[in-house]
This record gives sequence, C-alpha cells and structure tokens, in this order.
Amino acid sequence: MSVNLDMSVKLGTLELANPVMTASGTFASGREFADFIDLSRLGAIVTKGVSSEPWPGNASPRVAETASGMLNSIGLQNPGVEAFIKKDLAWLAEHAADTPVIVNVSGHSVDDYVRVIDRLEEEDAIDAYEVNISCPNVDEGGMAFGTDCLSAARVAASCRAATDRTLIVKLSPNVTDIVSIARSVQDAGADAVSLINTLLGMAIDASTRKPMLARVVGGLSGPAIKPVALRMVWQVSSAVDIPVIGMGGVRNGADAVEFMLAGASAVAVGTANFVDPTAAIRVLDGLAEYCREHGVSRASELTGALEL
Amino acid sequence: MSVNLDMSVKLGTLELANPVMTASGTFASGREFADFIDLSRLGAIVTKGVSSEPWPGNASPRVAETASGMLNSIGLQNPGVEAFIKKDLAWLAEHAADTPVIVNVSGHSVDDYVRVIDRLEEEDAIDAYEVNISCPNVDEGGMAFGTDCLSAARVAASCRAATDRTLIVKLSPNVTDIVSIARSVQDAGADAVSLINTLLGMAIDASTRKPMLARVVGGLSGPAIKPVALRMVWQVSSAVDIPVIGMGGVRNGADAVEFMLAGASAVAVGTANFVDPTAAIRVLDGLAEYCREHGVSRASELTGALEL
Amino acid sequence: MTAKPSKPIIEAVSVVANDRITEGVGLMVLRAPKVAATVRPGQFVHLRLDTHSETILRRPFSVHRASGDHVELLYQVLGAGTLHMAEKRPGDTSMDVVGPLGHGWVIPDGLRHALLVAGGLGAAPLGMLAEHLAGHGVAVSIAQGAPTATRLVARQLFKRVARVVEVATDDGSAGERGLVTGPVARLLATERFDVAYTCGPEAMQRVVAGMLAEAGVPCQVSLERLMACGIGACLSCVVTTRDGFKRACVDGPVFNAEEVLWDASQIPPKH
Amino acid sequence: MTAKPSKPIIEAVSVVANDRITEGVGLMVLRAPKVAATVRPGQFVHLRLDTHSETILRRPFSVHRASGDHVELLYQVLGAGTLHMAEKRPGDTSMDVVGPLGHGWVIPDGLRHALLVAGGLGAAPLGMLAEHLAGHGVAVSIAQGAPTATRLVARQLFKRVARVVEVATDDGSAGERGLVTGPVARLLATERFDVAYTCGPEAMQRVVAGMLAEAGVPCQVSLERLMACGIGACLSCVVTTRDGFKRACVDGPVFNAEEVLWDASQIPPKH
Ligand SMILES: Cc1cc2nc3c(=O)[nH]c(=O)nc-3n(C[C@H](O)[C@H](O)[C@H](O)COP(=O)(O)OP(=O)(O)OC[C@H]3O[C@@H](n4cnc5c(N)ncnc54)[C@H](O)[C@@H]3O)c2cc1C
Ligand SMILES: Cc1cc2nc3c(=O)[nH]c(=O)nc-3n(C[C@H](O)[C@H](O)[C@H](O)COP(=O)(O)OP(=O)(O)OC[C@H]3O[C@@H](n4cnc5c(N)ncnc54)[C@H](O)[C@@H]3O)c2cc1C
Ligand SMILES: Cc1cc2nc3c(=O)[nH]c(=O)nc-3n(C[C@H](O)[C@H](O)[C@H](O)COP(=O)(O)O)c2cc1C
Ligand SMILES: Cc1cc2nc3c(=O)[nH]c(=O)nc-3n(C[C@H](O)[C@H](O)[C@H](O)COP(=O)(O)O)c2cc1C
Ligand code: FES
Ligand code: FES
Repeated sequence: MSVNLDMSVKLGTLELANPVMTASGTFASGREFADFIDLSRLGAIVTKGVSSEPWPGNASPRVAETASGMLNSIGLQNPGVEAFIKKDLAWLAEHAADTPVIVNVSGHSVDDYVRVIDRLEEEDAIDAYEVNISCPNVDEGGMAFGTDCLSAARVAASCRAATDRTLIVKLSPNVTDIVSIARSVQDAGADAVSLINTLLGMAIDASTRKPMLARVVGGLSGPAIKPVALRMVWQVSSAVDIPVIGMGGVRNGADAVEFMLAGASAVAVGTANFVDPTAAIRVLDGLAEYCREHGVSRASELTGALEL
Repeated sequence: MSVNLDMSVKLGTLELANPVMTASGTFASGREFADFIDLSRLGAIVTKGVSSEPWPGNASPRVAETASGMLNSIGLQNPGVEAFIKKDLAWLAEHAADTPVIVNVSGHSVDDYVRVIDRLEEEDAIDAYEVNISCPNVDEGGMAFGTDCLSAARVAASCRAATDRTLIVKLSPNVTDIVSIARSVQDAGADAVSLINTLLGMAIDASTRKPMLARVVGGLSGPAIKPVALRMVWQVSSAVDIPVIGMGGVRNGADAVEFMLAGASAVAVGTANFVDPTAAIRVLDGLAEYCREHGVSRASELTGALEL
Repeated sequence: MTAKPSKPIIEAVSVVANDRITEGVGLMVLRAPKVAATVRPGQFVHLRLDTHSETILRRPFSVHRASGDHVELLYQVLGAGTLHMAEKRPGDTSMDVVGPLGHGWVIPDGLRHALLVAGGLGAAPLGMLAEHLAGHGVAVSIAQGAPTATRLVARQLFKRVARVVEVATDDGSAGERGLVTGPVARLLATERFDVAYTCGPEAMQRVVAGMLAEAGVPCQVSLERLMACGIGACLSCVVTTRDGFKRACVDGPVFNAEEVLWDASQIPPKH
Repeated sequence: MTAKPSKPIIEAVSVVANDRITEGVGLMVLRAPKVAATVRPGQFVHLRLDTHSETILRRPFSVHRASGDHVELLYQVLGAGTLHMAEKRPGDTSMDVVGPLGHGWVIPDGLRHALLVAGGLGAAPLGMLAEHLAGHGVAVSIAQGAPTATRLVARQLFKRVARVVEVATDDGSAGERGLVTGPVARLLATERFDVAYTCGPEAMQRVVAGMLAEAGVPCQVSLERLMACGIGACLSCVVTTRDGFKRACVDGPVFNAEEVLWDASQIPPKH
C-alpha cells in the first residue's frame, strides 16, 4: 500500500487500520481462512454468533442456492461462550493478535445477551461487541428484537449498561422502517450500527414439493441483496449520527466503495468468503486501488460522499 | 394441451383459463408483445398502472441492472385513464377480446384510486382491478399506502365500495409484517391480494460517485427477489382466506409451480418479459408440462400443496 | 424507402467471427438469417448473451452491416456484458437476438447528397446506411471524429462507399486535431446536403444538430438510452421531445433532431 | 499412511478433457499441478465454475484420480452447475478449485485386504483409493452397484486394480439383479477384510455399514452434504455423529461408520 494512502477508519472510539471486516457467521473465528489470507491485514475480524449456552442450530438442509444469492438457516449453532473463549479467542490471541476482534453476540432474551457480554468482559483482546438482534433463523429472540423499536432499544440499553467497549447493534432489513430502529438503538447508547443482516426468504423444490431448507425459511444473502443493503445504509446513515457498518453482497473493491459512498464507515464481507476464501483481502486491495486511481488519500473520505 | 389437464383457476368469482398472467408495468397493455406471443393464451393481462390524470414518471436514468435483477424508477408514467380507455382498452377489445383484463390502478390519494375505478366502471371488458398500494417510485401515495394496515384498509374499502368487479390489492414487500397488511385488506373487502411488488433498493456507480437512478432509489425485481417473494406468498396464503397471486422473479414453469406450492392461486410474470418477450407463454407451457409429468390433472391442486 | 419496419422476432444466432479490431472494440459477425433479411439501416438488435448469467438484461446493438445470412455488430467493450461478448468464440450458439428493432434512418425521396457524422462508436449504425445510400446512387460525405486514430472504426467501409471522408481526432493522430465539428463546418461551407445523419456521444450530436439547423439541413440523430425490454413495454428508454416522452426503442432510436429536447443525460455517466 | 492433510490452496485450472462417458455422467480432466501433487484418496476439490454466473456457490467433487499435473473428476449431471460443467471444452481456463479439502480415507497400518463398496457415482472417490491401495500391495475387492449396466462407472479402473469386482444392477443388465448388498453379503461370506470403504447414496451406505458392523469389519463412509464454503466456516454441511455435529467438509467427508447417526436426510431429495 502506498505511503500516501490512509486506509484507517474510526467506529466511535475504535480505530481500524482499514474499513474491511468480515461478516459474522461467514468467517467462523478466522482459523479456517488462515490457510488462504493474512488475517493481520483485515480491518477487524467479526466472529460467528456466540450465545451464553451451546446452541445446536437447525436441522439440515441448512443452505440453498438462489439466483445470485443463498439462503441459510444455520440457526446460530455455536458451542457457547465458554468454549468460544477457550478455543476461538485463545486461537485469535495467538494467531491474529494485532487484528481487532469484534464478537457477535446472540441471545434468546435480553438477559441472554447481557450474560454473554458479562462473561466476555472478563477477557482481554476483544475490541467490540456486535449484538445480533436480526437473526431470522431462531425461534425465540433473534429477529424479533430487531423488528420493533422498543425491544431493539431494550437490548441495546442493557448491553450498553454491561460494557464500555464499542457496542455495535446489527439491524434487520425485514422491517418497514429501518431508520426508526437505528435511531432507537442510537438513543439507547449504541456506538455504531451494522446492516444488513439477511432478508427472510424461502426456496422450494418443485419436483419434490418440499422446501429446500428443513426450517422452511432462511436468510437471504449475497449479491442479490446488495441493492436493498445499499438503500438501507444510505437511509440510515443519512438519519443517525453514529457510524454505520455496511454489508450485503460485498465481493469486490467497487462494492466496498459503493457502501462507503452510501454512508458506511466500514464494510463487512460475508457470503463472498464462501465463494472465494481470499475475498476479504481482494475487497481490501480493490478498495485501496480505487482510492489510488481516484486520488483519494484517506479512505474515510469516501464515507457519505455520494453525489446527488 | 392434453384434454385431461385442467389449467383453470379461480380468483374469487373470476375464472381464468390458466394461472399465468402478466405483472403490471412489465407488459404495457399487451400490444408490444402481440408480435411474439398469442395473447389469447394468457390467463389474464394485467395492464400497466393507470391514474386519473396523466403522470409524467420520473427523470432518467430509470433502470439499473443488478445481480440477477434490476432496479426501476419509472414512476408509473402513464397517459391517464381517458387515454388508457381510448387507446389500450380499445386495442385489447379488438385484439385480445377473450383474454381477461385486469387494470392496475394507481393513485396519490384514496380519492384518486376511486376516481380511476369510477371512470373504468363505465367501460366493459374489464374483469378486475388490481390496486397498487405498493409502488416505491412515487412521492405521494404509492408505497406509503401499502406499509401501514390502516391506510391499506382505507384504500381497499373505498375501492370496494366503488365496484362489484373482482378487487385485487397489490402488496408491498417493504414491511415488517406483510401478513397483517394482507389481513387488513381482506377485512376491508378485497377479493384477492397480489404480491410482491418491488423491494426498495439502490445502486451506485463507484467511478462517478453517483446513484445509477436519477431518483436515487427504485424497485428491485427479477430472480434476485424470488426467495423473498416465495416466503411472503407462503406466509400470506397461510394466513388469509382470499386467493393470492404470486410474483417476483418468475421466469419458467418451475418458478410458477413453486409459487403455487407456496400458496398462490395464480402467478404473474414480470421482469422476465423484458428478457424474453415469450416468457409468459414459456411459463405457461412449463407449468403444463410439469403437471403432465407429475400426474397433476388440475393445476389448481398445486396451490398450497407444499409438503412440510 | 421508408416502409413500415418488419415485425421483430426472436432468432437464435451463432457466432461466425468475433475479432478485436482495435483497443477495446470488437466486430462480431452473427449468423441470423431472418434478421439479416429484414433489418434496415439504423435499426438495432437486442442481444441476449447468456441464460445463466447474473446480468439478466439484453444489450442493444445497432446493426453495423447486414449481408446474406449475417449481421455485423461493432461494439465497444465497457462493462460486464460487452466483456462477456468479447469472449465469445466462433461457433458459439448460446446467444439469441430480438430484432430488428426500432425505427431506422429515414431516407427521404429524391435524396441526392447525404452527410453522415460519426463520433467514436457512433460509426456503428452509419455503416449500413452508408452502404445502402451508395448502393442507391446517393452521394455520401462523411465527417468522422474519434479520440485517436486507432479509434476511427469502419474507416475502410467509409472510404469505400463515400465520396469524401473528413476526419478529426482529439490528439491529431489522424486528420485534423480537434472535434468532429471542424470537418462538419468545412463540409457545410463547401457542399450542399439534402439531409444529415449523426450518431455518437449525445453532447456531440447536440452540437452537430445545432450546426445543421443553422445551415438549414434536416438532421436525424440516433440516441442511446438504457433499454430493458427494447420493444416499447418498460418505459426505461424515454427521450424528452417536443411532443413529450418518446421511447427510444420503438419511436427511435432515430429521431429528427428538431424534436429532441436535449435536457437530460440518460446514460450512466461512465460511458 | 494418514499424515495430516496438506493445506488447501486456490488453484486456477484448465480443462484438459471433458467427455461424456455415459448417459448423464462426465469425466473432466483438469490441469491442476499443485492439487494433483498433494491430494490424497477421498479428498475433494471445491470447483468454481464461473465468476459471472447467477449460481454463485462452488460445487464439491471428489478427486477420482490424480496423476502428474492432472486431477480427474467423475460427475453426474444434475442441476445448473453440473449442466454448465458438461459444456466446458478443453482449453477452458475460466474455473478454479479450492483444494485438496477434507479428510480422506484412512488407511490403517498393516492393511492387507480391503473391501470397497460403490453405489452409483459413489465410485468417484473410490477410484483413487483403489489405485493407491493396489499400488501399495493391498488386496482390493470391490462390490459395485448401479441402476443399470451403463451406470457402472470406473469399471475399467476397478477391473485393472482389484482382485475381485462383483456387480449388481437394479435391472439385471450387468451382474446380478438387485442391490449392491447382494455382492457385499457374498464377499463377506467368503473372504476376510481388514477394513471396508463405501460411498454412494446415503441409504445404501447405511445398510452396508450395518452389514459390516455385523461382520465385525471396520467401515469408513464418505458422506455428501450441501457445502457452501467447503473449508469449515459456514456450518452448512453438518453430520450428526455420536459426538454431536461434525462438518463433512473438514471433519469428513470420510467418517468411521460407527460414529455416524443416520438420522437426517440432508441432500435435496431430488438427487
Ligand atoms: C439503440 C442502441 C444501439 C446501440 N448500438 C451500439 C453499437 O452498435 N455499438 C456499441 O458499442 N454500443 C452500442 N450501444 C450501446 C450498448 O448497448 C452498450 O454499450 C452496452 O449495452 C453496454 O453493456 P455492458 O454490459 O458492457 O455495460 P454495463 O455498464 O455493465 O451495462 C449495464 C447496463 O447499462 C446498459 N448500458 C450501458 N451503457 C449503455 C449505453 N451506452 N446505451 C444503452 N445501454 C447502456 C446495459 O445495456 C446494461 O443494461 C447501443 C445502445 C442503444 C440503445
Ligand atoms: C464431498 C463431496 C464430494 C462429491 N463428489 C462428487 C463426485 O465425485 N461426483 C459427483 O457427481 N458428485 C459429487 N458430489 C455431489 C456434487 O457436489 C453435486 O452433485 C453437485 O454439487 C450438484 O450441483 P448442481 O449445480 O448440478 O445441482 P443443483 O441441485 O442445481 O445444486 C444446487 C446446490 O445444491 C448443492 N448440491 C446438490 N446436490 C448435492 C449433493 N449431492 N451433494 C452436495 N451438494 C449438492 C450444489 O452444490 C449447489 O450448492 C460430491 C459432494 C460432496 C459433498
Ligand atoms: C451462513 C451464514 C451465517 C450467518 N451467521 C450470522 C451470525 O451468526 N450473526 C450475524 O449477526 N449474522 C450472521 N449472518 C449474516 C451476515 O453476517 C451478513 O449480515 C449477511 O449475510 C449479509 O452479508 P453478505 O451478503 O455479504 O453475506 C450469517 C450469514 C450467513 C450467510
Ligand atoms: C419496469 C417495471 C414497472 C412496473 N410497474 C408497475 C406498475 O405500474 N404497477 C404495479 O403494481 N407494479 C409494477 N411493477 C412491479 C411488477 O408488477 C412486479 O410486482 C415486480 O416487478 C415483481 O415481479 P418480477 O420480479 O417478475 O418483475 C413494475 C415492475 C417493473 C420492473
Ligand atoms: S426499452 Fe422498454 S420501452 Fe424502450
Ligand atoms: S461447507 Fe462450510 S462448514 Fe462445511
């Protein structure tokens, strides 16, 4: 990277070396990608969702391919916060000590979220929490918290009270008015919002007459949803004062630029990691190349620089 | 078509020879497609949106291609109900007299919708109205009516009072809870609901930093949105008693089958008409072929036949 | 010479040849007997590149030439679609076209001398016109502009059929240095034209149309718009005219210059 | 013989050959020197077919054989991806693979006699194993089943390296009429095996695993699951085992039969 190009961005008080992070649930805790990329180059690693107790996830099939996208109904399968600390956090501390770690937090209830954070507060080497109030794949909690201003604010406020670390709230796109949800969590003390989580969708196999997912419905991700994601990032960033982390179908540098122009301070790469394990780094390199080609000396200048 | 295969379906009291219709705004009033297909084979022709006065539509560019989809911000450009009657209805009466005609109705206010219907009540050769309370591309009215139960019910009730013809209300997917909107319009007297209209989206050109659409945001359609559409058709048809017309990314017979399994009584072909002017007929032929191959003797058996 | 256009059809095509003719420009020869037999100068085809691509829309291309069973497309490589186009090999049968589409150039009765003004790839729809006019004994003069010499496409064709070809390039690498307006002014000063036909960047067409209006020469322009359907159904391609919005795909792409209100930039600005 | 698998890489591949070997089955030979050099029997590659296709996910395929710079994939044409695969021509350089992936077959020390049980395309991951075992002096017996004679893929390879190949087809067009369980029962009755390896439809593997458990022969199964990432990150490919969920892509696709709880049907039922 050229000495003249400053890729760093700020999310509240959290400084990142560059705006490219991973999207929760698509990067595990990084270990699986260490064969392919240099984790220390990432702006941040966002871990898979972590709950207070182990969650088994949903029955299979759990994924289905759709036009330029995929559905998943993994259901936040994870071994619980204790195992996460022992295995994932420890591995990260050893192998990616310089990369900021953002832990994605899942819960079936407000107390559940707080329990995870309480436990993680005892650990070092965590830079921020991303509270997932938007998972369409669990029956209790999950997306239900993210589709109503009051409950979204309740989760955000309780998590806020539990930590001084950077608090990001992850928003659901399955709402009439994402701006009012974003405002609610901002008012409840969130330092940033991330969006979008997956769109609730469904796929059917005509020949067997069965849903493609055992759970029937699942979350749609990938390039197909990028237009919806860009629109929401633009709407939300125009309305709130806290930084926005944009995601939804990002797979190259141009996509990252588009999200930043729409108002994102940072971007996350999700489904693209499955297609190409080096996707996050390609996004980063592409973004840097764009900046150099377009005479942008600080990547953060792109944020909100859409010309209307 | 084999004598043994009954393709007919019912939408309330309206009988269609088969369940394949065109999606409003993607088929004009049929004339442009007469060079390519036999219009009399369609289950119904759904016209473009018609308003009481001429509407100019939005500035250009009005379309942008996205991954497996497209955005449009046409903005319901139309010459108004009088010109529609003189040109389009007259043409249809002459060239597609046997094909049921469903007029898609646009309005900026409740009165506006009613005015269009009042005027059309004077005309023969209209089989149903589809009231569009879900257009994301107009500033007043449009989608605003479709994202709130009360205003949706208000439009539906006023239109209901204005006509005895089959009344279809077209729903917006840009809502937290499409089921409650569907219930509201059912309770207000709608004979059927159609869904989904487009998802609100946005595209940006990184190199110029400008939105791809002059109006900035537009409606996303095409295969990309099919998973969202299927999910909503399934949710709505499980919750209401009136028939559901399903659409969103339908381009072949299997897609039509999927929508019917999810609960649709009929399906509409939209964006696919742009890609292939014979798309609607291909969907129809594909659906019939599926029925024959799978021993389905009445297409209507497929409605809601999803095996869970 | 201006019969009603024949009905468009969908025709499966196969690639006969596809060659890069200069930096970023390709010439694709397609076998498309039905379209080749009915297309008229200035009409276009709507090309489907692939049925399982994530870019779902067709791409509109003027027919550059048509002869026998073949139509030729002269195309600039810009984005996903044209990149994909450039990869097609002879023998490829994965594409189809809808066409012929649109109203082409109108050739007035008794036409004796025509001026063709081509800017960059705007030469594409003028190729077939030039051949057609010359074949009918019309004198053809051509003013052609491009950024640089290698971008002066269709030069052989133009030289073969035109009485005069005057050239300008931005960098002076061929003809005079500057815009195509130079040659146009010179030709207008020395010759009399019954009609002018122009295609190229919209800003150029606008200026050229102004010069011709001043010179009292009726001018036809061929406009590009984003086109979803290409057959008049979607209203994505509107052109603002004195009579309100018209659809470039069916009411154009050729318009009389005087009816066009040059008040909007419609194409994604990168192009 | 069971060293830690080598690290997976992304390798650009070119098509050396791609032939239809029977109704609906193709054999694709890819130039992929790095993967070819490190892949072990039972491992797979995750194939990206196209970068502008609307089907965005990679497709997992067992390496059927590897030699020199080449890997061979034996594939059944089922849906969008494999249809597209069947269209690829020699010289195509549009694809890449991630691989080698997964834990392959475990070859116990001192192995002398192995039973391989292949159902349909389950023969794919057993090809390289059979060659490898034979090359190391292990006696190989094979029970192979398929719907009909033409679907008995890899027959030449199996005949070349195995001591015995017993065959069953549903329609009796080759070998005995019936399921592969017939030949398995016969082989188990007459011979002693140190280990058995099986791949094929899950219902078949389950029954075969049961027979082997009864006969006291340790059995390894190779399971197919929908795989988004193929590298252990997405949890789309879980297999229910006695120790909870395991990921087929990194903890498998080969599992010891006894650890698998055959309680879920994971693959879209059409296949
Ligand atoms: C009637 C007509 C005739 C044309 N004839 C020619 C020709 O002979 N030779 C040639 O090189 N080009 C011609 N063009 C322009 C050509 O259609 C575009 O360059 C091409 O569609 C770009 O596709 P892409 O995928 O490479 O670009 P992308 O930018 O990736 O395309 C994205 C979308 O924008 C549309 N688009 C982008 N640029 C244009 C444009 N300038 N005009 C219309 N749509 C555009 C595409 O069709 C597609 O829908 C013509 C356009 C029209 C309307
Ligand atoms: C480890 C492993 C090894 C395999 N080896 C072989 C092999 O050697 N030869 C062979 O013919 N097939 C093999 N398969 C199955 C092969 O991956 C599928 O047949 C193929 O992905 C189908 O793709 P499609 O686009 O044609 O089908 P579609 O049904 O259109 O695919 C849709 C989605 O479902 C997935 N899918 C569909 N069927 C299967 C399946 N049976 N297993 C896993 N994913 C599936 C696809 O990958 C894709 O994501 C293997 C699968 C796995 C998991
Ligand atoms: C398989 C899968 C698992 C996911 N798991 C989580 C999760 O645990 N927590 C979360 O907040 N989001 C989760 N997501 C959502 C992504 O983080 C992201 O918001 C979404 O996929 C959109 O981005 P993309 O289109 O780049 O994938 C998951 C997405 C996928 C595809
Ligand atoms: C260019 C365009 C114009 C449209 N105009 C209308 C309209 O006038 N009225 C309406 O109710 N829906 C309109 N729609 C929405 C479609 O009828 C349909 O609901 C939507 O596009 C989803 O279906 P599809 O994915 O098959 O296109 C329009 C869609 C497009 C793409
Ligand atoms: S391109 Fe659809 S109306 Fe012209
Ligand atoms: S395929 Fe992603 S974890 Fe196995």
